[in-house]
Amino acid sequence: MVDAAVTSSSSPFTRKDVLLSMRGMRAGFTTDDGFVRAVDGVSFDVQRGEVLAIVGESGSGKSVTAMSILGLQPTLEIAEGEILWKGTDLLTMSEDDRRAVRGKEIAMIFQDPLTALNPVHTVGRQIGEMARIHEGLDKKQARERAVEMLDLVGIPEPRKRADMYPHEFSGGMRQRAMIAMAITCKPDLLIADEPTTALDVTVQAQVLEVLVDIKDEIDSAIILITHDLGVVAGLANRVLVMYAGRSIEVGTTDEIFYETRHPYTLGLLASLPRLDDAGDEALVPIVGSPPSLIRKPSGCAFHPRCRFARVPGNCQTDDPALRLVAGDAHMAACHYAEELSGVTVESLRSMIDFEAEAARIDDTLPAEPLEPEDESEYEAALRDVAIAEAAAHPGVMDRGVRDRGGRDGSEWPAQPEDPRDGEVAP
Amino acid sequence: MTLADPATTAATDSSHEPGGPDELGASRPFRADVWRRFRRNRLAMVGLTMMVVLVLVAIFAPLIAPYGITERTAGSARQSPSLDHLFGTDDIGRDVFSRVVYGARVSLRIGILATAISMVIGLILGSLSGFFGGISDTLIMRVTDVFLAIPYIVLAVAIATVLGRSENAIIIILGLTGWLGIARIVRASFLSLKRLEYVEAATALGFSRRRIIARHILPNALQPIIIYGTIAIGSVILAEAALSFVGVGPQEPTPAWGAMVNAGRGRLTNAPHMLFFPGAAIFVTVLSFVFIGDGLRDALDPKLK
Amino acid sequence: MRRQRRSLKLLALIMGLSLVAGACGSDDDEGSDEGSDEAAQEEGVQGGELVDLGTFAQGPPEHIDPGINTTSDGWQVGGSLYDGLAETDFSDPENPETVPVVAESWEVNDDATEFVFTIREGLKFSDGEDVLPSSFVRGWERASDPEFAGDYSYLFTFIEGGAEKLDGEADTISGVEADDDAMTLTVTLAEPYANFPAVAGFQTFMPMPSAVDELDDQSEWERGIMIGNGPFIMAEPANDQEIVLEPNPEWDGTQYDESLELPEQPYLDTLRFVIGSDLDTAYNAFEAGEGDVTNFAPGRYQEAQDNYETTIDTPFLGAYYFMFNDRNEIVGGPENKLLRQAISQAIDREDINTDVYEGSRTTATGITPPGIPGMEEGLCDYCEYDPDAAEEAYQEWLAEGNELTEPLPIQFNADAGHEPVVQIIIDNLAAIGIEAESVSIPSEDYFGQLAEGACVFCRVGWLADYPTYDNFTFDIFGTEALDGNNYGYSNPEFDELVAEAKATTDIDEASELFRQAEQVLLNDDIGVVPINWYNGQQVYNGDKVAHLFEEPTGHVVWETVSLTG
Amino acid sequence: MPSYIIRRLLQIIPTVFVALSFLFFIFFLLPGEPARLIAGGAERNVDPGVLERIEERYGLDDPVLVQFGNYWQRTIQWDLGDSYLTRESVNEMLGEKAVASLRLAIWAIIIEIIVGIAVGLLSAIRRYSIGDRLTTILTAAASALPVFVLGFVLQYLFAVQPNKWDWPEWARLRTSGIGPDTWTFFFIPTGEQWRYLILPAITLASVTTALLARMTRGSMLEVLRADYMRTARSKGLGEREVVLKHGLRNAMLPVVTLIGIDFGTAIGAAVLTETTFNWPGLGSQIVTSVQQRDLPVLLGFTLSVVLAYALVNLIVDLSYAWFDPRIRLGKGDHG
Repeated sequence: MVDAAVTSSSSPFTRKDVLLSMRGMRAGFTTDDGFVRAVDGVSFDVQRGEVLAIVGESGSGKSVTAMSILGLQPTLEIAEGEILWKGTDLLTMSEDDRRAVRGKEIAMIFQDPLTALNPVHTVGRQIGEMARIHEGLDKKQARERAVEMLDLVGIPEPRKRADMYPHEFSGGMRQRAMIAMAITCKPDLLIADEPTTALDVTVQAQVLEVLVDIKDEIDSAIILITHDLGVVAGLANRVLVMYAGRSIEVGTTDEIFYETRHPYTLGLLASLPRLDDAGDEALVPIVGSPPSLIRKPSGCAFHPRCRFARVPGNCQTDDPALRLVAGDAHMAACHYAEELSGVTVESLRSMIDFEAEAARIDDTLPAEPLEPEDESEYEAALRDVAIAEAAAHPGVMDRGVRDRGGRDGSEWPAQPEDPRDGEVAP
Repeated sequence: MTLADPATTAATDSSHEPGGPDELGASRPFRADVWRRFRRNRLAMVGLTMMVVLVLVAIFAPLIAPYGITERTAGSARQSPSLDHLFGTDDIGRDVFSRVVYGARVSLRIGILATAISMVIGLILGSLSGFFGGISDTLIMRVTDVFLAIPYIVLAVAIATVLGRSENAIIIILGLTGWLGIARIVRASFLSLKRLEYVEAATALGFSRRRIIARHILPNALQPIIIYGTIAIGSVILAEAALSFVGVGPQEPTPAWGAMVNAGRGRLTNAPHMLFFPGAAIFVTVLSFVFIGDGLRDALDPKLK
Repeated sequence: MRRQRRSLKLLALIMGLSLVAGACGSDDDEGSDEGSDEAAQEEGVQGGELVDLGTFAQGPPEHIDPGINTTSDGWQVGGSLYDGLAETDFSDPENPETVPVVAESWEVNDDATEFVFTIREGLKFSDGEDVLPSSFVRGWERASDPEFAGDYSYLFTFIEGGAEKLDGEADTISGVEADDDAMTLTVTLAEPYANFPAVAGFQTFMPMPSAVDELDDQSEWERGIMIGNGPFIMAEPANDQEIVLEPNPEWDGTQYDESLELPEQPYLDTLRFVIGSDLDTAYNAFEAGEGDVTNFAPGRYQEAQDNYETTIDTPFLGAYYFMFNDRNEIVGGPENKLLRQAISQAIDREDINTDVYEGSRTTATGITPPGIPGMEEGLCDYCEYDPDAAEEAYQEWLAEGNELTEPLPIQFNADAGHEPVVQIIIDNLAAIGIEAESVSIPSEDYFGQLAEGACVFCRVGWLADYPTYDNFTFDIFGTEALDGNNYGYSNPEFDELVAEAKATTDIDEASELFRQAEQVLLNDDIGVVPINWYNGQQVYNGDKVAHLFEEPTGHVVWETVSLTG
Repeated sequence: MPSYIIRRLLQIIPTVFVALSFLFFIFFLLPGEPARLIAGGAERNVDPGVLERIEERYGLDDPVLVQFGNYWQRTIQWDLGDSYLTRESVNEMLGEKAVASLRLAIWAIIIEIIVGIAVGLLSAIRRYSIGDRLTTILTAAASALPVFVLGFVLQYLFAVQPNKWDWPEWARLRTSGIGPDTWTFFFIPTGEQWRYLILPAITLASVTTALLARMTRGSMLEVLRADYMRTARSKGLGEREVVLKHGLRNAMLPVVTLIGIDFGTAIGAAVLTETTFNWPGLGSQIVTSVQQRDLPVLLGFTLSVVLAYALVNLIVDLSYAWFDPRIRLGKGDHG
């Protein structure tokens, strides 16, 4: 494949002060059905102080990409590629060296703070542990540090809170605690995996704000993994869009939002509800479901769902390479990227016959594959309800039914207290 | 948020099995999926094979056993294994191999029926307790407390004194003393499942409680129960040995494995085959159930992979 | 007398009732000549400790106080702590004899109703108190106190006024009189009984020191250090782990009749009875060197013999048999004699002995075992395995218009090791066309149910309390047999012969009458199917124990036991 | 917390009451007359006069309800009566035997916890390794081998054989008995004592150890995949610390519950073990007493077992709360 070539040494990404550089990463999992190519030739750089957003649907490989940096998925098999951290390949490092990087230089903020925090230890202890591991603080000092960190992320009464357990925190507070934990050692890079997804809409903004403030405070780079372009807009400098394990469009935030060069990105944008919209403007869903990563469609992996695909044509036969399409660093992997110049979300919307679309949705939706293992009949029904809702308000569809156990693909059952599943808010 | 018409929702075809587990692969029927995963587990398949062999042995015992269970040769007591008597002979010259073969019938019957009784009692009481809570919960839990607190061997001896000693009595004894753990597990599953949204939603939609229990909670609680059950069968077969030890086991000439082990326990040094072969039969049975139970758990719960 | 006990202990015995039995005493006698060859002649040294694992291998004794004890294991201790008026001398096992011990002699009147015992002078209890005729009265009144009385208290009904005492109608037994000055004890019997001295030597009739009078509750006696007049004293109160005995300094074996050949003091310094809970564990403990003597389960006979040359298989005064209920419609009455004959002849007693008991028992040819004076072997006409004759008899019985509509129930007490025997009998009967089934009844209820008439064809075992022929006839088959021990057998002819024999003082004449009675039972009525006679099952550590002798009652004469250097 | 404990202790009362009353009435349903047993007449017939006297002495001729009332009246004053069989005071018997049982149980629990958890943990961490497979097979074997058979085998291997091989005295374990009964700090065997303790303790622990290992393994397997374990790894903790500091306590939650539920199994094992090794505890006595209808002993011993059960469950619940801060004591029932 050709992606790897794009981020060769001549790539515009390999400029000054690169912290992390992922090169030609191919990795996946062996399953009963075959090898899942979760990351299929991804390359990118992260520079000191920047915020890189990796965007995609669930199953696009964005989380796996992030996880591979810290090596947190023992079952992940890395086929090829390298991950240079300050010039050293993390993948060939000794386990001890790599452990020294974890937490101290690269820290992680997980999606669901309720399950990501250990329920049997106090929040203070879990935060302090970071300092104890990497800075050798004693118990008391560690606690002081934890209190300090909690204060920093804006948790009131940090001294009291430090002695409480995660379940005694509200969702937003938990995520703040999670952030506090991640920044304890002032890491150079923060990887935030869907940091706000599990939170109520009202809290999301607050948490993002904390994240931005912190970034300024400790001057670290951030890799923000999200499916939510709304989050990206306010936070990221640059955006990497992933689909089916590939990076399909890369550029600055403005480039991605306003000079979109890939139909998929355009689709994502069109399905995004806008708070400033009058409300009568219909949202446009991306129909169909993400492709199997075991048996990818031929040609462009996106072509079965693409409104602009030429079928039959090279979309079906040739896999488009990621290539420079505009400016000095705006790249996209579409044979017809140039033709998209000028197509905006608004114009896209006006193109669509919604009634025909609705009929099409009815046909395609039952294939929705995201249900959990032992889903009961009734839950299936509830899911159908959610899907119906989503069809009426497509903007939330991705979220409403997205990875309900989606960490590694299929974990289930969810914790009973897990709030994510039910959020089918309009 | 508008929910779909409850009637329609409820009418969703119950035969519709949810699709495959992963968002990556194609969907396929749930049962087939479990079976596929089960089949890939080597130990589970070993267990299943052993189980099938045991069941076949039980069914075809008369064809396999060279002698009858009471058939004896005078003057040939406690002979070591030979071609005539593969597992040797017992205290009065009966063929141990034949008795072990016929014993598969008795011991499997005891194991399965007693576990079934425990299951029924445990399921009913556990679900009542877990779902309704309140007084019925307190009451049922107090009762299980009482029964857990009274050493089961004491109960067993007492029941045996009333019922006499027969295979059926053993089944009843073990069934009546074995439901406590199941009731607690069911109750615990119910407590956690009850809080899941779909159950809450079903409640909100006004479904009858019986329906919710039967169609929504029980199927989900089944998994731990099935696993517990497979392990319970093994321990029931073993408990039969303990009952024999305290003198309330099945009586002669019933070729129950536990009773045979008990009869052979004083023969460790002079006729170890009397102890070894029925003991090995219990071991193989317990092991097969354990393997199957483990395999089932893994297959039903793929996140453990 | 007494049915064998103890088998009901938790784990019961694996096989058969091994040693166990109601016992009668005889302690100091010594088997210096005959006895078992293994018991060797060598005199051991004075001193040392002997650990016994067998006596209480299956659980602690219910009692060790001879006044209420009923079991042979308890008597191993009780008999070492107390000496009675008389004892049975087993030095000639064929012809045991009742000999005086604490009594110097006794006299009996002509109709065997009054006995005058003269007590030896100078004997003392371990606390220094003199043993006087009144000590016996004290012991007897105590053992017959209705508030305290144990199972064997019925023996006092042999004495005039004993029944009234037991019923609470009298405060004392009128038929007993002590004269401490003359050192005589005069006993008047309720009925003539020539063998009374054998009974008077039994454990229930031990003397007691005045210390017992100080107790509010007599059952406390055995929980403290019992004061006795026997060769041993208790080193400490009995506990649930062990009972430890030491020589009684006040005892002197040479004061007794010389024919008893007792030592001046017991050889052992310490006699330790370990209390166990399982016979196989006890045998393991023995093999592990944790003790010096033990009993073993019948199925280990061969193994023990192979590994040790020191097994003891003293023939016991006991029989293992099955009974027919004469009143039962299926098997009882003269009309079913052929069926009973068929059953008896169909049973392969030799096979039972070899397969189940590894040849450790003696195949019975009658009901009364060797060792009972007057007994003769081979009295039974139908006790030999003869399947052809059995089948013939069965066919004849059928031809008379009888039939078995249901399988013949073979009843036995559960978990005492009888299952294999019953299985063999079922197999034997099947061979001649009789269908039978095993019916096990919990030990706790078994004999009670039999006594209430439930017996059809039921297993019984009997061990003599004292070696008399009447103990094997009157007490278990007589119409008046105590507590309904006959389980339905009753024949006036038998009763008359036994009564006549009991009142006969000439031993040969009496024996002949007893044998006639036994033949009525065995051959005329076929009321009982003897299977075998018990033998002892003990093994000791030959490297350590120099001399150990087990009496036919299962009692070991501990004061004659000695160790090698 | 203290109020919770008090409330839980009060809850024991109805359990004790129902359990003992239940056994009391069961006893009267059983065939066979107690008086006959008291007379030692289990295997023979007893003179009716003797039976009458005994019935009167023990109040067995009173109506059942009167006996029931009397029983509770005495029990409330902690007067458990005398054994029908040996006429010994049940209070005294209980004192001695409960202590012996407790000592054995303590060691069995120590073995169980150390071995069971360690094996379960290793097995989970090295899943599908040879060690894991071996553990699966061994734990199945341990739960397939009757306790009494294991006991005999151990006796044979570690006591009988060493004697035959003439091993030095100290290297031979003992088959039976409690031995010198010398202990330091109540439960630490002193002097020769360990040679008596070790085999029964292992035997008693065998069944529950196997169960615990299996439970720990299953529970740990789930915990290993928990999000917070990944978080812990992301902090740069070593695998060992991740497992021990973050995994173990979480994995213990379901295991602790099991300990409470499996109390009955443990008592069953204790009955067989104590009998096999002649350990003078409650276990063997309690079955003998039900077989022999020795009501005072049966009820007295059951009372102590029920109390022990309640206590164990209280401890389980308290430790459960310690293991899992999400559990708030005093709210709702422990179940």
